[in-house]
Amino acid sequence: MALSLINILIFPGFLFLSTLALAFEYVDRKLCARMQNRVGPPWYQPIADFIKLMSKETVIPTEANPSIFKSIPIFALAATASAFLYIPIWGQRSLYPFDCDLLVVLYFLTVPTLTFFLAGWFSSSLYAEIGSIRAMTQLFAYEVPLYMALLGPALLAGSWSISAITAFYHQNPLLSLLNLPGLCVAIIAAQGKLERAPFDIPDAETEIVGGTFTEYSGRYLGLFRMAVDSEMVALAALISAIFFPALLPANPVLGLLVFLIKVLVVVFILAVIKTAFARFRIDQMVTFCWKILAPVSLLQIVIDIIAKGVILS
Amino acid sequence: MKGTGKMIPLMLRMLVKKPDTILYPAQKAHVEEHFRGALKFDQALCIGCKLCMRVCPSAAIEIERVSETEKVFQAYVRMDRCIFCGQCVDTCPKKALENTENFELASTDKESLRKAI
Amino acid sequence: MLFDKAIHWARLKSPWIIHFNSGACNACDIEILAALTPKYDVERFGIQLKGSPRHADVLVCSGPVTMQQRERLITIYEQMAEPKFVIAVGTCACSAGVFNGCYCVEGGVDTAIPVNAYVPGCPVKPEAVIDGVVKLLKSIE
Amino acid sequence: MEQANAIVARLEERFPALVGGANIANERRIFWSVPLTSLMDILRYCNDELSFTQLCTITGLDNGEMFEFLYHISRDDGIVLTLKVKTPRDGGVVPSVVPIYNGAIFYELELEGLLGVEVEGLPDDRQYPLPDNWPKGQYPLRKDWKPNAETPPLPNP
Amino acid sequence: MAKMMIPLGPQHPALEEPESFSLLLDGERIAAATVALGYNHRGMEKACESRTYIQDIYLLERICGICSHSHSSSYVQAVEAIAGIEIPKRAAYLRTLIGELERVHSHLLWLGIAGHEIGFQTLFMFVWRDRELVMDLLERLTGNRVNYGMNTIGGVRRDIDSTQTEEVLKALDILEARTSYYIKVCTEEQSIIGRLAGVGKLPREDALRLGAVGPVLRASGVRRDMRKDDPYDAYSELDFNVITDDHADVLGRTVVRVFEIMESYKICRQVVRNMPDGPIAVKVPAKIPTGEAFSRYEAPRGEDIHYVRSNGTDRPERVKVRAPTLANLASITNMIEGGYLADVPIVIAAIDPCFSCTDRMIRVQDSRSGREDRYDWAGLRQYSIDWYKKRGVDLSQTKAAWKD
Ligand code: SF4
Ligand code: SF4
Ligand code: SF4
Ligand code: SF4
Ligand code: SF4
Ligand code: SF4
Ligand code: SF4
Ligand code: SF4
Repeated sequence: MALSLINILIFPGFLFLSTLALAFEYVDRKLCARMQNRVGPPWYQPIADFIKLMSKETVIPTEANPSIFKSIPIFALAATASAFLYIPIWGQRSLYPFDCDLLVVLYFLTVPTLTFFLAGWFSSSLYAEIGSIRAMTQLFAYEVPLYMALLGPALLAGSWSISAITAFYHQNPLLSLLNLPGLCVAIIAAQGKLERAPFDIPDAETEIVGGTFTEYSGRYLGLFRMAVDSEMVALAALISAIFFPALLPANPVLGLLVFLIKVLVVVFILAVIKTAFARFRIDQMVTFCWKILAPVSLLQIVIDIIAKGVILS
Repeated sequence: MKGTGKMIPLMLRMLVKKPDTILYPAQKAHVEEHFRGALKFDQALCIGCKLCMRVCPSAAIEIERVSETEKVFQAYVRMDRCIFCGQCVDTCPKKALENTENFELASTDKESLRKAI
Repeated sequence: MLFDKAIHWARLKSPWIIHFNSGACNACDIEILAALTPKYDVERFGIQLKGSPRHADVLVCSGPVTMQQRERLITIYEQMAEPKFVIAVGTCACSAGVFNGCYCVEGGVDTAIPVNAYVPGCPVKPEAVIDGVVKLLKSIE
Repeated sequence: MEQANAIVARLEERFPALVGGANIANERRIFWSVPLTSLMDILRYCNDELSFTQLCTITGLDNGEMFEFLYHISRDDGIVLTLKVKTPRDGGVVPSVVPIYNGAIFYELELEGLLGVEVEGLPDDRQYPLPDNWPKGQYPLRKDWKPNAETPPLPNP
Repeated sequence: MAKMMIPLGPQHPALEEPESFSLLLDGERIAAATVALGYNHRGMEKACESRTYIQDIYLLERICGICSHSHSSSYVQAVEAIAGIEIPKRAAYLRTLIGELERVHSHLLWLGIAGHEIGFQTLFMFVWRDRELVMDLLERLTGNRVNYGMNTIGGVRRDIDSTQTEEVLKALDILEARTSYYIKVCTEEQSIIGRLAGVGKLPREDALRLGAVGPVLRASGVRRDMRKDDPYDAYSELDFNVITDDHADVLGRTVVRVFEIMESYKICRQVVRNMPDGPIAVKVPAKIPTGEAFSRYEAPRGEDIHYVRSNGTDRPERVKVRAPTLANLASITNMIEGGYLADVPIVIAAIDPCFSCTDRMIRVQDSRSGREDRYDWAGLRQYSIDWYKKRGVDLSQTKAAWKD
């Protein structure tokens, strides 16, 4: 009992995730800055931002519903933290694997977007509302390709459990090469899910000021930022668990190291994408998701089904 | 050739290059020669003609006689008003005024910006 | 106390700014923007430009206060969450500068809201903006 | 110079009443005082026949006794013809040139806002460029206007 | 049909000049459109009358910090014309040099802002990094990064020496290489083109009729450039091209600007190579004889106009300024009026070169029920397409143009 409490709260649960989230926010920002030929923030920046926000006054707009306004960020954070518990970190197994945990993780990872929507909707600000509508529209666009891209590998592995999928590809590392199209789709869709450029449409600063979070300040803004960062880590972990299952040493410390390196690689790719493109318009984004991402992920499923047939025969 | 991701090669190259940032304030700022910064006044040269006061577009400079007996003058500049145009410097017949390269004038106290130079 | 110390440290290390033009000639505005670009890169100090006053700690204000902008300036200031600071960037923002005496100009930023730091210059060099922020942070210390 | 002379000649031919009013400042600048009543006819003629298709701006000024309005119109070869008309300071009315030069709205609003002259037929009555909270009936560009209790103080006149 | 008032804006707190629009709706038609300008109205024209000619240079220079040299040049040209002064050749060349460097800085600035507005931070960062080269050059030549204070009545205030000439040439080489790279990026990067092409159409006839100026006009295919049509300073002796483009949309305006930068480099090279020797200013008495003059100057954003009238004293009787942005804005209201709400976003994109005001939202309020509808840019466009479809006009082609 005590052990699982530690597991949930400290390692690899909440505290570990938060630390990772802040660390990777730094990595992301620094990479982005360096790619733009500037120095970028110092290493402690995300921590300072977080502490400062936590200690700042919180203004709640008079028109907003205070209890909803306050509880939404906590939901967002709790959902990502729970999702993280089901993703394998230092080995082939996550902490609490069960049969369909892939689906559960995906649901958990949808929650933050829903909370962003609610946050925008309930803060009764013009900008925030537009931001939340955009967030919702975007959700419908990238969610399907993302699911399909992840379900392909799962089909091939014949399990809905992330741990089982990881184990399967660990035994057949070459098979994971088949999942390359899915990997691309997953990374791009993750970018959309994290609302980062070029899909930062819901909080396009030059168009709608702060987007969904326009009215949030202080502590609750800090929690939201933390939720977004942990979502990034969770997604990166999920992608690396499913798509890069090779090299899983039995030693937990080494395993953790390998895990960190993999997440770093995913974050690096995410940072490059963020830096390299102009923001899409919402209509362009939707078209892109349906015309390009969805067919590619469909292709992924077809590939996996065929591969499965070949293996079985 | 139309395509996308055109800037990625440049970005990746930047990863290994030194940033273009100057490390001000740790490093000295980059100021070109003859930058028009804060004014400097040479009391010995001034003849008190007050031409500088007349031409100043924002009424930022004031010349006062500080001695009863001798022709000694003191210039007061309101840094919070001076636009560093250098017209007073150009106009002064005795070259008693000069622009320095000092631009670090920020202050948390407005009063301290109005001072004798 | 350690806790207070940490908070104080975080405040100094993470000043997010919002920029407001209350009637400036654009020169100060572009110089403030230039301070974000690679050559000056104020993100080194944790400074980020925010669009929403709710997110910002420091209001960076340029230009003299015109009659039309006065109300807006006050609203923006009021929307910011405590603790908040104001930097008047440019001679205009300090005292209306060369526009002193124009009929639609009310004066410097301090005629509308309290100001914590003044940065003279017309326009201010981006380095001077940094200098202003650094001096403001020192004064908070 | 030839171009400018030719333009002057054509205008004088068409509007004989104007003869002698032209002042050719240099090869590309012509100033011409014209009566208010014929302003619209001249503008229309210049636009249609002499290809002065661009209205640069309208300057309104108060010379102490009269209001003067200067219509600066230009052609593609760089020649600018300035037509000057005068109205009395009280109750002066000028016609709107928007029907001829569609882009004139802002210039005419400025005349109304800053000088307080009536522009007849201007399809717009908003306050420009003075702020919304500017006191009514104060026209800062008039020579006798001084900042007063209702407008911001002038710390440094 | 109910009349509705729509405030459009509000102005963005983060960037550039503030302004906002409001539209009076009569059913679907716009009965009146209002650009609420004047947020920055400072009353400078009146202030000019109470200051001396010299003081006015510095005041007028500060109409705008982006084309400060344009305003002061235009003003001193007018005063010199009244006083009947011919400025020395060298002064004319120096003014041209600063004017062209200003154009480079302004266009690069615009390109960066455009990148920022379409969410392409990297383009913004790189362009502004290289813009610093121009800024350093200007600081070196004039003593300030913006508001150069280079002009005075009768000439210029600073000379340049041979080492500075060398530096200008060297910086131009670097800048030219970098600019060609940006031209490549802007004309080839699909994610940029997707955001710019087909947005904010302003056909040639409309641009002419509504008095648009500068790159907006030239992007609609009109060859009008004061440097050629009404040459001042040294332009009549220099060889350069007027860039035009037929896209008549935001992409066209981008193309015109980036290629104009290249022309500016060409002009700068000619200027420093052929700079004549001699004095840089002539003395002008403080009192200017009675007279009037009208001067035009091709600022980076278009034709800048100053009219000055003197009365024989050391203060002008009247100074009238018409900044280029005003001319472009005026055309916009005229385009909105009498049109349909559905057209508004497109029209606003056409407003100005830069997007700060374009990608905004619109709030529609029904004056009777008080009901509010909110649209963002994309939503309003969708609305406009549907609206036209209902009336039998198929805009899907236009839509295709937005998407490709
Ligand atoms: S300019 Fe000469 S004469 Fe005039 S006040 Fe000055 S010192 Fe006296
Ligand atoms: S112009 Fe020069 S000499 Fe005359 S009062 Fe001013 S500083 Fe002194
Ligand atoms: S530099 Fe210009 S503003 Fe400053 S005191 Fe001299 S004349 Fe006045
Ligand atoms: S000669 Fe020159 S320095 Fe001497 S009083 Fe006259 S203006 Fe001043
Ligand atoms: S201080 Fe100077 S540069 Fe800055 S806004 Fe005022 S006039 Fe413009
Ligand atoms: S240029 Fe005209 S409209 Fe603009 S601030 Fe000056 S007086 Fe006002
Ligand atoms: S158009 Fe006007 S506001 Fe814009 S940069 Fe030029 S002078 Fe400044
Ligand atoms: S569109 Fe023009 S006026 Fe509006 S913010 Fe951009 S530059 Fe300024």
